[in-house]
Order: sequence, then structure tokens, then C-alpha cells
Amino acid sequence: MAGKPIEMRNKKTKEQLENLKTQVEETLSQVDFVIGYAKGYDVLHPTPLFVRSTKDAQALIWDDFCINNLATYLPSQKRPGGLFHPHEKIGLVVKGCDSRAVIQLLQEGIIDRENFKIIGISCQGKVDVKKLKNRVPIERVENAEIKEGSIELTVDSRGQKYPLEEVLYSKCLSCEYPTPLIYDRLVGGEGSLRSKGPKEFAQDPYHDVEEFEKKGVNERLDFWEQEFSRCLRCYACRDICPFCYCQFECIAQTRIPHWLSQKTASKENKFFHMFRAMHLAGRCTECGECERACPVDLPLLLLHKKMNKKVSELFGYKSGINPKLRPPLIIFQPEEKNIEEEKWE
Amino acid sequence: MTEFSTLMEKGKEATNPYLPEVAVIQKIVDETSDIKTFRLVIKNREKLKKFSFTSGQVGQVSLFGVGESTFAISSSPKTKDFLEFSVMRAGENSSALHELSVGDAVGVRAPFGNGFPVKEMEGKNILVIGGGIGIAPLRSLIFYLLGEREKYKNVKIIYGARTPNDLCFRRDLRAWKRRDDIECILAVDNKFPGWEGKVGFVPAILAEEAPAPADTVAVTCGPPIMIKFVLDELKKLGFKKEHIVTTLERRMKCGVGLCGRCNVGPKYVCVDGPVFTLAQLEELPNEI
Amino acid sequence: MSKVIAVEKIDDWLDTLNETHRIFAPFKPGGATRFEGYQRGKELDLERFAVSSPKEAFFPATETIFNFKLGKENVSETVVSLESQVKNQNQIVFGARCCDAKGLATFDTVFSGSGYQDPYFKKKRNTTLLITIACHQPANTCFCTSVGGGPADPKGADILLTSLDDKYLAQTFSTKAKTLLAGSFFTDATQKDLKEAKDKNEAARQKLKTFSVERVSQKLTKIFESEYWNEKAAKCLSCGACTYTCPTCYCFNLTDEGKSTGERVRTWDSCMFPQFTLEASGHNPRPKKDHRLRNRVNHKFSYFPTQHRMLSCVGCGRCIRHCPVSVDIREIVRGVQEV
Amino acid sequence: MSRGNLEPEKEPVKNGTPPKIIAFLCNWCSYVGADMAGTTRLKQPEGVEVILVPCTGRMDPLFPMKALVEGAEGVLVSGCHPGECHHQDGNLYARRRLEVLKGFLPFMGFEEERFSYTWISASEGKKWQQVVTKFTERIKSLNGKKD
Repeated sequence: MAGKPIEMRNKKTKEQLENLKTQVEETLSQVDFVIGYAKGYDVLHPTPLFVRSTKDAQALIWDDFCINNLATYLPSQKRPGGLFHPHEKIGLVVKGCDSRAVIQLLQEGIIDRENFKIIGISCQGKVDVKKLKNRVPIERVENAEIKEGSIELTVDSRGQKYPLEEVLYSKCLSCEYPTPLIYDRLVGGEGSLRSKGPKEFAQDPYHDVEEFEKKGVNERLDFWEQEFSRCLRCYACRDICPFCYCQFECIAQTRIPHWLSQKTASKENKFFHMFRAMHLAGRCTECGECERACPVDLPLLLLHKKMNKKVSELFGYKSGINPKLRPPLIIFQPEEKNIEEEKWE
Repeated sequence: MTEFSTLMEKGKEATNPYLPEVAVIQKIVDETSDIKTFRLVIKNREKLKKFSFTSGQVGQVSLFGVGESTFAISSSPKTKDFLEFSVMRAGENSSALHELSVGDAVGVRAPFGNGFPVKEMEGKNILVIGGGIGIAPLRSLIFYLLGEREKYKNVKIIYGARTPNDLCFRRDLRAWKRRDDIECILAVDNKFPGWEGKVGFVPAILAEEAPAPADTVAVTCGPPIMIKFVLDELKKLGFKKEHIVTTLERRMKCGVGLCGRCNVGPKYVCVDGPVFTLAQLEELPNEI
Repeated sequence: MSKVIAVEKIDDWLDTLNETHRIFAPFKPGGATRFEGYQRGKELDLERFAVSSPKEAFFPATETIFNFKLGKENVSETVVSLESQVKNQNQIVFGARCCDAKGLATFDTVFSGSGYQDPYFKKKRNTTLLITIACHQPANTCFCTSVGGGPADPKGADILLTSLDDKYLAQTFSTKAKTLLAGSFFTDATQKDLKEAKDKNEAARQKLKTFSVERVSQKLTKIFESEYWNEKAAKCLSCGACTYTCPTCYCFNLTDEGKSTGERVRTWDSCMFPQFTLEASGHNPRPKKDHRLRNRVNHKFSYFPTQHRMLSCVGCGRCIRHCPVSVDIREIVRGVQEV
Repeated sequence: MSRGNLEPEKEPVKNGTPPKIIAFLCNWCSYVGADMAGTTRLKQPEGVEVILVPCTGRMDPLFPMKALVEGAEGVLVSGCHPGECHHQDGNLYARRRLEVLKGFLPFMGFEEERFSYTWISASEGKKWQQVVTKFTERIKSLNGKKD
């Protein structure tokens, strides 16, 4: 390709932003509001923006940090209207990985297709701020730019460079759907081919799950005991998840039924995350928002990727790909191909 | 046991306000299909003797292993040898309480909150308007008024419920009806075979009775929807905001203004309430 | 009293203190820096901002209020034995920031204020010393100077350490603190040390952008019904990350666990959770997330100041940094002034 | 560190006491089969606590999960054979959920042997005896290996 690839990347991002603004403005006439991204408190943290007028649309941004999965606002409880099913029509800016969440919500019948308009936008991978946080004190970042295959952060007026492969989200390094699978409008044409990640990583997104499975059972037990002792039970992972739309009746907090004690010992925390993983079996689309939202950096995506790996091995099902498919755990086959009955002789 | 003194004994200086006092159920009266009155006797006799409260104050009843919930004290402040709570079966704790029988133990933390302004009400006419389980704190107030009858001008009670079977404290109602120094008007929402009293919602009965607002304090408790219309009606009838007294309901846990749950604006219902005048309510944000 | 201690002596100093006190200090177990029990060899992280404030040393996320044991003496009489004891343990919180220390003023006002008092908090508060470190590199989410604090504000601290490159200046602000500065680790501070510390703290203060929160309290009561809250809460997920990491949030829950023997447990709770004000009847005075966000901001900047004549926000910025969608309380508070 | 998820204060099971095992049995087939094993005097291990469920279709995968987290050392689920379910397809739904659970538990630090599900009809008392004995042996061997 002519020109250095990274300048092309920035060029494409800028074009997409202009195109996005016009697409959002056009969508405004068909919906009550459009949800996109705006500048947050610093360059690394864009924040969701609710656009209700062309004036709001000017605040829209699109860059290498816009990571929020905005599909989480589709189920009614999280919408500004909150509690009930308002007949609001919503416009939504959706990346490839987010589009899987939209499709899965459609498969579950929790949202009605004619109630929202999707503005798809192809994606070139997003920078994982937690990977930066472990390398440089990001709370004092002044500027961030992509230059020649790396990201250059200015912190305390000193520049630090990191190759993109090192700091992109792991899900981006093995991304299969840079272009959204569902959209009413598409900004910026087809997505770039899967960005070249570290070789063994690019092929198998479940690489980290397999690594963890190799450990001994006690090592795994101790690992989770240690990790979940940090959990604050703030439920950010649950409340940002597009599929946890029963916050009001979540069994983590109800007394009838009384599944979980409010104590925050590692055992209770572990049981909460385990049953959330079970509730997401065959539904989670690995958008990774739970891991991003966790204030104490728990490796939550690992849990849900293990569950998805099991579900795909057993039923060959991948969540949020085909709106016609029914989620695997609410159907069955009289003869299950990959499940044999345990032998007791 | 423990080196802490409970709320029952020391009130504000209780060294551990979270620690309940163990009490035993002495008597259970089935007021209606879903309301029971529990007569509790605190096991520690001296604490019970020293215990005092004002009508309108509430208490927290603990079912160990289940939880705690807030109920108005429905017995008279004058009775010293027991406490009564009238409980409607609603959530986990009240349902568990309904399963208990005489002799079972519960925990009690009381009194909480401010209670009715019985001192300021002296020398005035008193209008008591109750609905459903809202009659519980008002029963305690009526007992108090009858005990100090001469301090108050005329006393009028308007009490309504869905059906005659939903009227609580029927024995007391009959006693009040027989008295000539108070007026007791009972109502049910709609006609019911064998019912001669008034028919209609409490706010409508209030409009029909149209009591004169002069030198009268109105005290009302009941479901939020009834309170809303009763307050409007009282304002229409010309009652002064300072002379309209009601109570607020909130989810409560600590009951002593520490756990931050039961606020309406800057006020905490468990310590600044549950009794508020309409004047005070109108200063608070509209979040009822 | 002011003394000086070399940086490499800090670990030894903590070791000796560890024999008589239980020390809470910031460590980096996973990715997140967090206040945890001190152990020799665990690598201190004094540079990063700890995720949740050291309030856990005074107000643990889970605490037993009392144990109960139900036993039937005879069929008609049930016996209940209640047993509640507050462990007596000398503690030290080391490496807190000045905003964390100031946050404790809110806890003191509520839990050992004029009304009912909390014995569990008071016992820990009276047996815990606070060693804070002046901030010389505030984060872009810090706004302590806008709410009456500062990067080197000693309020609430027993000892304030100020970094002077290879050594720390240690200033005491309570009688108890003096006992900690004994021992061979410390030498007397010189005037030069004091001057250098003052300059560094002043330089840190200049780095912070200050905005005014004047009249916010009165304005908040006026705009209670405005659409402003619907807009500001639109992106909020109503989770508990802001409240659980906040140094001044003290709301808690009381629940019972166990059947015939068990305990009543106090655990953190959040006004942002829908169940916080849900009543048994099903009525909820704050059913929607904009009600809840409005209540949280009002509590910090209007309700608490009306009751106690002090703000209940110390400007540490944790609710901004740890919000999954970056709701920015500075933006909300400044916006209130313009509605 | 709590091994096998017993409450830390509880000491690990000495080899004398039977391991704590929970068996969820469906009301129409496996419970009857297990009952038959009892009435025909087939020798069964101690310490197995049976919980009756109307059908394996009612089996919320959180039941075994909660049991194991709270300290049960083994959980067994058994229902009618696929195709013979009293409620037509309860066991067919359950098969998928329980298979997913079985694949997930080891990842969280529970030995594979701690959870199994199987199908035992009303007449298979013998099979029940075989299953419950083998399952308990496996759990005992787990504890033996660990201490």
C-alpha cells in the first residue's frame, strides 16, 4: 500500500469520524437519540455520548480508544428511561465486536429490531488502557498519538513509545469481525483484515484459556482464591454486561431466593462470578467490558472465554453471529453429537 | 453476653445501638388475614420497666437468621409490661414473623424516630385519619389521647380499610365507638353485606365529614396513595400545613441514622422522622 | 516534631512497627494497587493511586456485628445468646494520601458524631494511626484543591511524610504519632529540609486546576426536578464502583446469615444499587438511575453540607477513574452552576 | 488455604468419616431406582444425602455449583434415560446444562471427579448401587491423594 501503514490508519480514522457525524445526523430524524462516543476526562478514556441534536453530534469522536460496548444500553433497564419499556427509538454506534452483542440480544428476544438503528463502523483495533497502565503512570497522560506502528504517550512531558501489538486489546489481536455483522448504515467501508498480532495468538483466541487449563487443580484453586479475595462486589462487571439485564432481581443481592451472602470473602465472591459465568454460558460475546470495568483488575474474560470454549466444543455454537439461531442452552438435540454418557463399569 | 448496652436502655448513648434486646412473644392476635399483632415481653425486666416511648415511634424487630424490619409500636406508651407491634405480611422478615408462635424469641431495638407532637397538640381538636395498617401507630396515639383525655378538645377518628375483615383492632374500635367523648367513623371501600358503617375511600369520607380546620391538628397514616389524597383534601379544607402531621415509610436497616439508606433529601426518616408535618415535608425534595 | 528518614530505611521502620501494629499499606497484587496487610518482602507501591481508599482499615467491607445462637431451653422458651466483641488491635495505615485522610472526617462526623455512635468504627479509629504521604504528582482526575483540601493537607493524619528525593520529611500532627518516630531510623530535620518540603508541596498545589463549588449546594436544591439529571445519568450503569472506591462513602447493609447459629453481618452498600431503597411492598422511592445519581451528588454537595456544614467530597477523583463509563462528578458539579 | 472448599476452620475429612456427597435424583426414575436398591438390601456407601427434584429439567446448574462451593465433596445428579423422561424433554435440556457445568468446574479448581451426572431408570437399583459406590470411592481417593 502506498504511504506508511500507520499514517493510513490515522487517515482512515479521521475520515470515518467525518462520515460518522453525517450518518449520526441523518439517523437523528428516525430515532429519539443516538449513542456514540465523546471525549472523556483524558485522551485515554472516551465516554458514551447521547446525541439528541446536530449540536450534540459535533462532540462525537472516533479514535483508537473508543472501546465501550454501547449495546449494553439497549436492554430497557439501562436506558435513560430506565425501568420500563419505553417505545423510544435508539440509534447506536456499533463496532464489529459490539455487533455480536446486538445480535445475541436479538436472538434472546430482549430487544425489538425496529426499535433501534445501527450505525456500524469498521474497526482497526483499540488500545487497552490497562496494558498501558502497567507500563506508565497513565493518570498523568497529556497526549497519545499513533506513529509508525506504535503509540506515543506523553506523560510528565516525556514521550514513551509502545508497539501497537503490545498494547491492543487481546480480543483485537485475534479479532474475526472488524466489520459489524449487523447494521443499517456502515461508516468507512469494510474493516481492515485481522491486524497482525503475535503469531500464536492470532490463530487461537482461546490461547490463554488453554494455558490456564494446563495448570494443576490446586494451582487453579489457589489462583482464583487469591484473585477473588480482591473483588469489591461493586457489580461493575454485571452492570456493564449487555446480557446482565436483570440487575433489579439479581440473585447476588436478593434475599428471596437467598443464594448468596453479602459477605465479601473470597468464597462468596468466587460463587458470584461462577454463577454469572453460568448465566452467560452460550450468550457472552467476549466483548471484554467486564474485565475493563473491574476496578481491581480481575481476569474476568478468562472465565467467560472458558465457558464459550466449552459451549463451542459441545454444540459448535458461537454467540451473536446469526440472528436466526436460538441460544444453545434453551434447545436440545435428542442425540447430542458431542456428549457421551459417563461409563460406570 | 456482651459488655455493650443496647439501645433499649440508654437511647442515644447506647454503646452498641445495633444490639437488639431479646424478647419473647407472649400473645399473637390475628387482626386480619395478613395482619397480626405481636405482644412482646422483653426478657430483661428492668430494661422493660425503664423503657419509654412516644406514640408514633417505631422499633426494629429482629428474626435471628432472617433479618430486621421496622414496625410502628401499636401499644399504648402507658403500658409498661409489654410492647405490641402490628405487622402486615409483606417481605421476608414480616413473613417469617407471621410463622412464629407464642414463646418464640425475637430481637427488639426501640424506640426509633421522633413520635407524634403530643405536647404541641394539647389544647386542640384532634383529627385522626387512618387507612389499612396505617392505623397501628394511630392506635398507640388514640390510647395516649384517651389516657390524657382532658388535655385535648374533641377527638375525631376516621379509619377505613378495604373490607370489614380488613379493619384492625376490632375490640378497640368497638370500645371507642361506645365512648361519648370521641367520635369514631369507620369506612370500607365499597358496599359489603352486613356492613352499616360508611362506604367509600378515606379521602372521600374526609371530604364528606368536612371537619372545621380551626384550632385542629390532623394526624394521618396509611398507604402512600391515601396519604396523597388526604393531604390534598386537608389543604382544601383549610388546614394549616403546620397542623397536618403524617409519617413517611422507608426501607430501614440501622434505624439510628448511620447506614445512609432512608434519606429524603438531607433528613433521615429513622431519626428526623418518621413523623413530619406537611410544612416540613414541603421543604424536602419531592422523592416520596 | 519533624524528623527525616532515608527512603531505604522505610522497610526496616515498617518492620519494627509491624511487631506492635497491624499495618495497612498500598501493594500491587494484580494490576490494581490496593491497601493490604503488610508483609516483609511484599513490594510497596507508593507511586500509584490505590484503587479503594484505606477506609477499609476503619470500615471493613464485611464485619460481624454480633453472633447469635438459638437454643430451646424448654419448648415454650427460646434462648438467644448474643455475643458481640470488637477486636482490639493497634493498626497503622501507611502510605495514604491527604485526600484519604480528609475522607475520614466524614466518617468521624457520622459514626462518632452527635447522634448514635458506631462502636465498631470508633474502636478501630481510636487504635489506628494514619501516616500519609504528600502528593507531588497529582492525577488528571484530582481536584482536592477545589473542595478545600490540598496535596499536602495534614488534616486527619497523624504523620505527614514529604518526599525529598532520597529521604522523607516526617512531621507529626498528634501526640500518639511521636512514639512512632523514635528509634534509630530518624534524624532531626534541618531548616533546609523544611524549606524544600514546603516548596515541593507548593509546586504540587500549582499543578492542580482549581474550580469553585460555591453556591453549588443551594443550586442543587433548586434543580432537583430538572431534566439535567436525566441527561447526566444517561450513560451511568448504576453499579457500585464509584461508591466502593470513594473515601467518604459510608453506607452499609445489615444482613443475617445462618439458621440456629449465625451472625448479623455489616457489609458495604451503595445508593447507586436499585435494591438500596427497594421496600418490601415493592415501592421504590428511587427506581431510576437518574434518581440515584442525583441523590449521590446531592448527598456529597448538598445534603451532608446542610447537616454538617462541610462537603463530603475530598476530590480524590476515584469515582471518575473507576467509573466504567467515566461519569465525571466535576463536570456534573460545574454543570449544576450553569443549569 | 481451603482445599476441596471445606470451610477453612473445618479440618479435612479423616479417612473414617464418610465424605459429604449430595445426590440430586429425579422423582420419577432415579429416586425410585435408588429406593428399590434400598428395599432390596443392596449395600450402599454412607454419607450420601439425596435431594429429590421433580425432574432433571428442574436442575439449575447453580444447585451443584453452590453445594460444591459451600463444602460438599461430591455432587451426583441422576434422572430418567434420555427418551424416557416423564416430562418428555426435561432430561434433554438438563444434559446440555450439566455437561457445560461439568466442563466449567475443573477450570475453577474443583477436581473433575467431584461432579457427575447420569441416567438411572426406576428399575435399575443395581446400576444405582454401582454408580453411588464408584462415585464415593472416587471422592475418597481424591481426599486420600490430597492430604
